[in-house]
Amino acid sequence: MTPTDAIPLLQARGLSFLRADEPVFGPLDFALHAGELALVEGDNGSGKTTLLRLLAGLLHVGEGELRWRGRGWNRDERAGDVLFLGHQLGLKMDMSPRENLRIAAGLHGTRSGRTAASVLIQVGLAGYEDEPVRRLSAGQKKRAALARLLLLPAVLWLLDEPYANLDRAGIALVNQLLEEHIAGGGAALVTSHGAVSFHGGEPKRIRMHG
Amino acid sequence: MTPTDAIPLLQARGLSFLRADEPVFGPLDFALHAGELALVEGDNGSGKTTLLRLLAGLLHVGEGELRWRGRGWNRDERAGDVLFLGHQLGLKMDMSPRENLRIAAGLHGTRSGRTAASVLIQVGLAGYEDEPVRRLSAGQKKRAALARLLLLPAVLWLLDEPYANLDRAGIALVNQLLEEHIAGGGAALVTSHGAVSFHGGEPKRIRMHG
Amino acid sequence: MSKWIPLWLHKLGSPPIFYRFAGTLRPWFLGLALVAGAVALYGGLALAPADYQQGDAYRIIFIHVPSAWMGLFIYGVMAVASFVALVWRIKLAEAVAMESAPIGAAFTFITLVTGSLWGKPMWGTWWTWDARLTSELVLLFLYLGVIGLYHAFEDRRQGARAAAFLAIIGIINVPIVHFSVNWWNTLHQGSTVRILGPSKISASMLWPLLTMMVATKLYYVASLFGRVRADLLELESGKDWVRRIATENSVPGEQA
Amino acid sequence: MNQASLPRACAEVLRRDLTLAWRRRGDIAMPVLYALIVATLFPFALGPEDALLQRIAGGVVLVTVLLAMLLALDAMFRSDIEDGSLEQLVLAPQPLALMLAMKILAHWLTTALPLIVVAPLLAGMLHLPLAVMGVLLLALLMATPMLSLLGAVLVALTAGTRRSGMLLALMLLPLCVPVVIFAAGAVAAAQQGLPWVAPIAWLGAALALALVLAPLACAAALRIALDA
Amino acid sequence: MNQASLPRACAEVLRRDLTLAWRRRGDIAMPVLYALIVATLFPFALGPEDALLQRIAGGVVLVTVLLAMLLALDAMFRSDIEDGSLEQLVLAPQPLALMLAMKILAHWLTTALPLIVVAPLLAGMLHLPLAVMGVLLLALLMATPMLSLLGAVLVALTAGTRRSGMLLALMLLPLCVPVVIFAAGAVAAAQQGLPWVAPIAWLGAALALALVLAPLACAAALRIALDA
Amino acid sequence: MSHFFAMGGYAAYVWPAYAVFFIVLLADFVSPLLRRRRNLRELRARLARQTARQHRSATPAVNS
Ligand code: HEM
Ligand SMILES: Nc1ncnc2c1ncn2[C@@H]1O[C@H](COP(=O)(O)OP(=O)(O)OP(=O)(O)O)[C@@H](O)[C@H]1O
Ligand SMILES: Nc1ncnc2c1ncn2[C@@H]1O[C@H](COP(=O)(O)OP(=O)(O)OP(=O)(O)O)[C@@H](O)[C@H]1O
Ligand SMILES: [Mg+2]
Ligand SMILES: [Mg+2]
Repeated sequence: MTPTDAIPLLQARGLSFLRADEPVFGPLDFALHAGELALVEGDNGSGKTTLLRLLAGLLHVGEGELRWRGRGWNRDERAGDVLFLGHQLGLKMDMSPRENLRIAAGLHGTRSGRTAASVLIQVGLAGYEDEPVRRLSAGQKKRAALARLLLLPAVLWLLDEPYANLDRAGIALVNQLLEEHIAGGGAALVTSHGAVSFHGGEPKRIRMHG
Repeated sequence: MTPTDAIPLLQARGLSFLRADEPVFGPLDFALHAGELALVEGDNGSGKTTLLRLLAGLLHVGEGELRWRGRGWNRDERAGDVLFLGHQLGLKMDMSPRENLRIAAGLHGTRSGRTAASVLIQVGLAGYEDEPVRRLSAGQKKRAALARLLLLPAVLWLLDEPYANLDRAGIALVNQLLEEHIAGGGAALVTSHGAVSFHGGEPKRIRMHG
Repeated sequence: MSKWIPLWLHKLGSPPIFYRFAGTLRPWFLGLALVAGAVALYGGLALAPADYQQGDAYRIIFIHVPSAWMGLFIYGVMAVASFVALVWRIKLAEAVAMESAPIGAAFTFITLVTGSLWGKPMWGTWWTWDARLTSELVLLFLYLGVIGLYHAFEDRRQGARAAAFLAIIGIINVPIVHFSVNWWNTLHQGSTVRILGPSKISASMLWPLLTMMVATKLYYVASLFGRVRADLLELESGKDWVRRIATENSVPGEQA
Repeated sequence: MNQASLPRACAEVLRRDLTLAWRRRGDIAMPVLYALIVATLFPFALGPEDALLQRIAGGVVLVTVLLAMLLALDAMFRSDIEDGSLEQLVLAPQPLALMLAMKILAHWLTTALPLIVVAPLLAGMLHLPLAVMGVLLLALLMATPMLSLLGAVLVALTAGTRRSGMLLALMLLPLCVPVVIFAAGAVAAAQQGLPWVAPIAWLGAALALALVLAPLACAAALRIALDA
Repeated sequence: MNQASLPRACAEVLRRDLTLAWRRRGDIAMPVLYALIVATLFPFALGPEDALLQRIAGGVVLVTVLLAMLLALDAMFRSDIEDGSLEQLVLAPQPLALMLAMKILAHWLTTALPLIVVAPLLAGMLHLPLAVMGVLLLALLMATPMLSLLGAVLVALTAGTRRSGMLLALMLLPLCVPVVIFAAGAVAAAQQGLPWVAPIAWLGAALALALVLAPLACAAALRIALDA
Repeated sequence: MSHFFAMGGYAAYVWPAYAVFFIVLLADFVSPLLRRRRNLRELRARLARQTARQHRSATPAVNS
């Protein structure tokens, strides 16, 4: 089903990140095609967060090579194609979820047919659209951040523990978002400790240890 | 098995917390005895964190009544009996796990037969004892905070999403800690979204909605 | 807990009752304040003769001095209400304390501005670092600190309690500032030009002054009532009586 | 799919920062109050002698405004770093330097402008002659954007560290010594009735340069600081 | 089970704050450098006239030290609030006022003491007569603990807010006016050859009072500020 | 009358003083009225939002 013959969206060869000249994670080799989901697995401290920040472009490649759509790894090539959701959600606490989405849309553009209002209803924040994010609970904040995934156009999602702090409905929501994204030809790298019950086929796995 | 005839450690009657005069969670009635574990369940934003902060003594009771060992709800009665672990872990980023434990021990005392070193090994931070907490990964930080539970003497544990950010081994660790604590006559209130597989009997459940 | 508080006071402490009580009394206080103010102004600006030394400039006194008194008086009220709020956690006391602060700051500001407008023709300068002037400025800062702290909190009641705490610390500070500033100024020989001693003032100047003083007091009560009413609506927004007011006042066309 | 346009992105960033400042309008007032307070402390510490105060008025107002801006600078990116929205800005498909220029503009509008508005009041309280006031304002209008721009570069450099604003003060003050010298020079010259255009012109030239270079430097510094 | 003893808890808190300060020893140097640089800016802003500088030296040193302390005050509890360790301290079974007194002591040792050490240097740069130096140091030794104590109460009050240090400055000013007046009064009196013991004695009395009351007030303020 | 308004040559000080007095107090008096209106409006909006939330929780809960 996955088009392995096509040029992969993202390809890593012998990738590692060095901190004080020691590799944080061993050399990794993987390729991610459009329409594929990869789970990044590993124990606490195995380097999952580090890998995602590297792929987002926040950290620089230590050793090895990264290619984006078969070409080099530079910012302009990927511009607008990657969305990163880390431990810090990137929400302004003094603004409402709606306003936060509006800013993100101003910077990234929006998917056609999506609006901030519709997307917030979809993530279950109906009634909280105009509440300052500061007043939301941990899980509601997470949902506000997930709304960004729905609204903004991007091919590759990098999600660091998207399930943390969410209740069961929230976890189901993330799975549904991922399935739709993959089905629509997107790709995603997800770190998580919980079991991901993914309907659209078995996800690829990237093991951080060994 | 639970000694329901004895005076409960913690008893709530019609308890609620008011924010801008609106109850955050409905009136709650529950009792917790020594040797009992209670799971606080509810969707995102149902008030679990608020409840735990209230029980820890950080927020004041809005309406209803709380009793501690059958007596009034004041700080001196509970002194040293309650440990709270919230979203913020209370670790100094510039100090090592060992030093952080040392401070906590200075403030609370220690359980007999436990030392910082032994406790850190037990939570799986062997080799990271003297690393500044800043350099630990999300899950390792959580483990450093959990070590406090092992080292300090306390009867009631209040744990807000202790499983978040932990890998499977970490989750098993938390369960083991809870079982030992309960078996030793302690009590615990735990909020969590994940399924808690608890061996020593079915835990009590406190539902936040309805 | 507070059995010794008379029953009627206890009842008044209940927000919906006070809301109605203040609502009916406020127009009366405002009306009286306006009447007294108008009389005082007529007496001060038209009837009273010009001062033999200061000419007509002295007429600023009719607003300057009552404002100065109000600035200090309101601080006292605020501190007392703060104390009550902290000790007994009475919501109404919190509202009174926190809503007094902007009024007190307004009067203090007026004192400063009218004082400097008076100082320019009399002393030849808008501002000097005289003891009384400086302590008035510090008083304004105290007020602003209380207001700032109140608004710095997300939760209004928590902000009110924190700011009430500050107001109480501040009142210890008021006499200290007063005396230390006196002490400060006598070290250097900065002398103040105070031409009008209270004893020298003639009856035709005194009665408008006193009438204006009464007018400002009445105005304070009226303004405070209006502010506390607005505050109670906010603080009690979860309660039924507020919701009833909200839905009663709903404008057609707005979603109610 | 609606492509994001550059003008819209700029407007959105500017609007965001102004909205946030407005939501915390208490904080906008703070530098002003701080300057007022520092200006008040000087007579207390030096004694209320009018001639002495007049002599030092221009310098004290300049230093005071500078210190107030310095304090506010520290917060320029802090909250954005803490909540991760700076990362999001860096990763957005827009020219980072331009986005940062918008942030700097918003910062200047919300901290320096109010200070410039009250500067005459401060100067008046310290008895600065009215004739010099215009020059003081002109000097501030040149000097404060310089400080915002230079400050932004330094704040960006320290973004990755957890240092307090002190480090910033330390790094910025050597840079603003020339600014202070020129600005104070202009005011002093005006106070003595000498020509004061030359120092202001120098300041203007430096400002033009900073306007072009500082956002680029700021963007580069930020990328380095986040990469850890 | 080893019960925690009060002396051990005090020692542990003090030790913790001193260790943290040492780990960031760069930050200890910051107030000092800040004061140095502000003191350096004055000659630039006012012109290098010795008599004028000498006249204002005492006051400028006092104000500078005060501002530097103000900057550092803001950080007294900030990191503890952010990482949740203040909550843990509040919940610990120890008298909170005493624990806070230890934190205040640590803060004074790490910020005020270095400032007092360099004060003679600053004063020397501004040509303060050597004879007055002793009085200046004595005044600082009385005034800085007052500021630490009063500041701690106010910082505790703002603990629940997200405001910058500016609000703190606003709140602190009325409280430190008397302190500045007395301290500056002593220095000025000494400079004019007048007796200077009385203001110092007043400061000492106030300090003794603050030593007892401020930690208690600080604990009460903190409990109010955290309850949200 | 113009004699009255001239205030013995001190008009430039006396009238601004009175103007400040009245403007500041007027602002002080009007601001709570505006605040009250705004609060009631916000409260109505909040009530509307709350009914929206209740709708949401009325739809089948996912949790057991
Ligand atoms: C910015 C300038 C000024 C400020 C801040 C100021 C402040 C005050 C204050 C706080 C009081 C009340 C004192 C008390 O009741 O204990 C007061 C009273 C008074 N002020 Fe001013 N003042 C200023 C300028 C002036 C000027 C220029 C004059 C007249 C030349 C003046 C004349 C008076 C008089 C006559 C009283 C009443 C004195 C009394 O109660 O014994 N003030 N002022
Ligand atoms: N500081 C605050 N101010 C106002 N409202 C708040 C604040 N914190 C939380 N709330 C609101 O109170 C409710 C309960 O929040 P709380 O954090 O207790 O939920 P929770 O059960 O812990 O949720 P989660 O599972 O998402 O962590 C939420 O609806 C939230 O919007
Ligand atoms: N800022 C840092 N400086 C130095 N070392 C760090 C830093 N951040 C993380 N590390 C170390 O790098 C390793 C990988 O950390 P990382 O955060 O990527 O782990 P992770 O797989 O995301 O773990 P978790 O599941 O706990 O979130 C860990 O051993 C950690 O101790
Ligand atoms: Mg991680
Ligand atoms: Mg929670």
